[in-house]
Amino acid sequence: MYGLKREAIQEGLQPRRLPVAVLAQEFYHMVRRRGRNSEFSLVLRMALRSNPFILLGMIRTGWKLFRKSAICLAQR
Amino acid sequence: MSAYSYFPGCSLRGTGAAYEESLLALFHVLGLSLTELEDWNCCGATSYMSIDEGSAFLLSARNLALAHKAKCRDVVAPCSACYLVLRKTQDYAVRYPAIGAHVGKSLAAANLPALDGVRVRHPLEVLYNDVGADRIHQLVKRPWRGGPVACYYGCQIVRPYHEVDRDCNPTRMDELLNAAGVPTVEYALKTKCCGGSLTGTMHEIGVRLNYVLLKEAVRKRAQAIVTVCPLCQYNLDACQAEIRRGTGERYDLPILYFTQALGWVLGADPEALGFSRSISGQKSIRQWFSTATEEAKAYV
Amino acid sequence: MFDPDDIRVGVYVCHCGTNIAATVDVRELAAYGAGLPHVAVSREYKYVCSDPGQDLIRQDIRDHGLNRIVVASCSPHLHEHTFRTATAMGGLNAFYFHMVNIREQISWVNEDKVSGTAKAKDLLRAGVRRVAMHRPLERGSIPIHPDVLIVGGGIAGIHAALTLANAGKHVYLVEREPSIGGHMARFDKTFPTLDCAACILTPKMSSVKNHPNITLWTYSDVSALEGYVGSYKVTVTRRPRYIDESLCVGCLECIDACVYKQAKVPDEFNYGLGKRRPVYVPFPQAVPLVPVIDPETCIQFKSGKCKKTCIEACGDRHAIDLRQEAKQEIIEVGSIIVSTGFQAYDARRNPYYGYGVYPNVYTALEVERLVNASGPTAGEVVLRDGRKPQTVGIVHCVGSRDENSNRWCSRVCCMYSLKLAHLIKEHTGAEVYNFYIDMRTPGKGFEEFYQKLLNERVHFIRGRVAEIADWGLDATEEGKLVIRVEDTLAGKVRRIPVDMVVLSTGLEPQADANDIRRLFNISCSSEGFFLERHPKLAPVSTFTDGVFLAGCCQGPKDIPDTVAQAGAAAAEVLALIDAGHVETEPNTAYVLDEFCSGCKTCVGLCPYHAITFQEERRKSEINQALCKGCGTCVAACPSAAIGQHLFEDSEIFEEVEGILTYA
Amino acid sequence: MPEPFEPKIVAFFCNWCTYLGADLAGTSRLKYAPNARVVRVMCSGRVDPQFVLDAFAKGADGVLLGGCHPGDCHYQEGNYKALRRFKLLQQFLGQMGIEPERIRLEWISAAEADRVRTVINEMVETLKRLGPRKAPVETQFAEAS
Repeated sequence: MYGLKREAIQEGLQPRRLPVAVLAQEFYHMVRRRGRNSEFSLVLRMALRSNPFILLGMIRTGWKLFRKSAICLAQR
Repeated sequence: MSAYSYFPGCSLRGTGAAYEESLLALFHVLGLSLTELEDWNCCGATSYMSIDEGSAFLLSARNLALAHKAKCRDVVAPCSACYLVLRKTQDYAVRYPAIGAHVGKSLAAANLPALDGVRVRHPLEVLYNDVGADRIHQLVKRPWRGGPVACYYGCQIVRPYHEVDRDCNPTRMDELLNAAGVPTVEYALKTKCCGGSLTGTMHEIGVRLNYVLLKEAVRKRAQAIVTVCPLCQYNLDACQAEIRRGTGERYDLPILYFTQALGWVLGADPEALGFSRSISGQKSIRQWFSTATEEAKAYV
Repeated sequence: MFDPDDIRVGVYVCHCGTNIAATVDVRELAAYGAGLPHVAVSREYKYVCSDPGQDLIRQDIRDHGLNRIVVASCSPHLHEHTFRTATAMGGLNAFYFHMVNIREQISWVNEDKVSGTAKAKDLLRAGVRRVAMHRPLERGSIPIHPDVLIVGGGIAGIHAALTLANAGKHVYLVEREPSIGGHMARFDKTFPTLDCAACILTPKMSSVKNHPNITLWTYSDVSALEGYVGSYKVTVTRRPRYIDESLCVGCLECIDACVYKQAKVPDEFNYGLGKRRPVYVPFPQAVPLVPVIDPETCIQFKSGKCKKTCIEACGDRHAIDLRQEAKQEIIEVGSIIVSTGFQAYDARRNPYYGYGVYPNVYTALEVERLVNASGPTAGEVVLRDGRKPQTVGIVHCVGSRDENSNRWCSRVCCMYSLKLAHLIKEHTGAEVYNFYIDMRTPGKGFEEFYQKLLNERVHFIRGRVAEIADWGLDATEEGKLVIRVEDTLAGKVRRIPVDMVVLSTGLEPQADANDIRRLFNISCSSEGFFLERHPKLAPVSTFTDGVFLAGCCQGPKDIPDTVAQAGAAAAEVLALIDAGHVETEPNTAYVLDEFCSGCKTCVGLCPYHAITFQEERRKSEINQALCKGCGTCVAACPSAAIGQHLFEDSEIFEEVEGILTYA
Repeated sequence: MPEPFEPKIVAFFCNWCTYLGADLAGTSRLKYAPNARVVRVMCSGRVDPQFVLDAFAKGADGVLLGGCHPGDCHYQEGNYKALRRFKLLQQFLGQMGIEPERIRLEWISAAEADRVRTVINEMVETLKRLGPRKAPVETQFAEAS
């Protein structure tokens, strides 16, 4: 299955801005750069590259999480 | 005292912070030593696998090799995704000689030992096998003051590997919680998918999956859902507000980690269990866990 | 006349069509054979086992003065007998023959012609060296006891018993349950003709009871077996039913008189759907019609404080005997038919189908009882709460064709599912859905039956059911069982809410098949069904002479096939009995007096007590009739004073030498 | 270039289980290494230790014994006798300088065609690793007996 998904992403067969593929790519780059990933910046980058408007919908949840210090802006 | 290497994974340093806190508190109460792997890295998860398979195996293999180097070969990975990815790497390295050779060569180049003898463990299975339901029962310090819970195992710890529990009808979390005096309900959806990262990428589908899970739990009269995975917990927890808005049905269930529930019953410091980090069900949480401190003392 | 020391070997290399010739260079092999010591003739031939092939051997014996024959072809288990006969027809002793297996051991398991031919040369060389050492032998002969034991009184055992009894042979029919009839007695109708199972079975059951040539022992087990083809000694344990069969007249008054006014015990015959009393007959047409008292639930057995109204009711017939004990019967028979049947797959092993969790998930056998007019609901198809189902889902292949449970196709499930679909629709008018992987209807009238069901508007959905659960997503699913399935023809996942689910469970070997197998010294195939001697040519024989198979213990099959197989097994037994005797292999062991030192090492080794020690001569002696020819004593004798015909030390040494000598 | 080492295995298979298992491997068309040469005996209990010593003396690289599973012997208990002899034999071979891996006793039933393949393939692997037998043992045996 991953083989097919990999091929689809490489060949650009998936719809443009499909978040699934964007997420995979952003995840990959983040781990390559830093070894670990941070959920906050991962989601932010994914959204910016696929459909920035969904960020609006996330504000509410994000704020709750931030208040509970379940996410933080910098990597720990 | 049994000693374990601890692989937190990225989630436990983010949305899953409560999992890490409660896990450490619970292991402390049980007298199990958990040593964090030095300089661990991301397991790669499924996303990395979708871009570059070869390096994906190396990412996890590096962590396992670190455990070997640290001479503490039982690697406890609390996040279901981390557990599965690490376990898969270990399996594939043996099953497919090409992957094994690739991994072996790269580890050797980085002056890291091979993966021999490293075991990937999930804390649920550690508690079930190394501690046991009987011992948990003996160690109960506080009564469970909450309602019955639905044990939700998710997909990754039971498939395709069966070391944590059976794939179709896992029961070990139920057994442990029952031994600790926590009532559980028969929950048919215990291994259905929570949507994983779909809540972020294909939002509607992800929320729909969580809706089904919550609806069935409520129908079976569960008053909370207990999970073993940071992503499952996050999805079920964070989706409830949106489901309320979308359907008009009232959902406000606490979504707990099994380590939180057991930690509470076994007498860990409630402050250290991260209850306050939950988004939904805070009312129940306050009722069940916060005011009980004095009563618990009386009970002991 | 030929000089007896002048050994002249004929070598025959078989092509077996292309079976051998494709991966062994038969021409080169035959040429190689011609160059081996003692070989006078070496040929290759298309099919050596054919008539012309055998003629060739006979002709060569005459023309070339051959006195040893080696055939390099298939496994000796297939054609050793054929070629020995050909050798004998040519005027030689049949045991001046040796067979070299270059098909099962080479051409079928090796792809490379060079290495295959090299291996074949080694084996041929070994065979030629071995056969030179062969000596003439005579077969022994054992008389066949004409009585027959049949184990298992389902339709297979019943049919075989009647066939044999009608031919005038005495049959002992042993059945574990209180009544004969097996699974078939539980069915309502049979596919595809829909004739009533009871109407065709019960007359046969009563014939068994009344036949002068059949001794019927129900509620009994075969507990020990000794001996060999022609003369088996069988111990049958008859469990106490606490009612004397010879005195009981089958009035069943004891059952009515039982102090339990209400039947309370789940009834095994109806899979717990009905209730019975502690004293019971499994079903009204039971044969023998003699009740059984179940000591697990009878008050008298549990507390000793019962009014014993049953004994009162029995009155001066005095058939009830609560002190009855298990009884051993020891009989002698010459041949045995094993027809121990199957067990249904335990649907609990697939937890995702919810059997045992949701009360309205049934197994097919349970539904057989529900639709049966003499069943617990008198033929009403109702759910456990008494409701009539409006929609019913039948799930095929539960415990069949599944990597996680049993991999084989159980052969009957498609057809019985269709039958149940028809019967349920007829009884309730419900919408019936069949969920299948493939429809398998290979049989006389089977496909037509399927067409008939399609016309009856039974729904067919192609796809393996993923899950059955009681959680609903909307109002149409509330209170129903939801079957989730990928409809592979429509290409989408469907959720079908139903009131009742029928799991078409597959057939698997009986739980104690392994014990039975050991008892009768037969083999199992990998899935656990008993192994026939040859899948095509000896389908009811086993590797133990005199033991035959019939029915589902050999593999899943429907009633017509079972009856046919039972008839075949009966015919094999008749052939054996009417021949009067059976020839034995001469591979027995014997003592060479001049070397025997009288150490008695061998005496204790023999599992058949064939070796006795002659005190006056201080020598061991082997009874040729008792010796089975395993050769354990031969290997153990410290003075090499024991030989074994056909497997002499010298013959095996020559064979090994032949294998390892590079030519 | 020298030819790669192809070990020769002498296999003693019992008539009722292992030989039939090998037959089934044939009818199932399982492919396995062509290094084993089967000698059929009625029972694994018939295998005289001398057969094994003789095979080694004459140049076999390995010897494989195949019998019915414990409890399944066609002759009730011949395979137990084989097991007893095997243990002693293995020890003895060790003293003769023959690696214990060169001899193997396996219970293979008539249904276990796949086991026949696995065992023979494994054994060929092992023997290839061990290489040809070190000393011509004929002399050793001569001295021993």
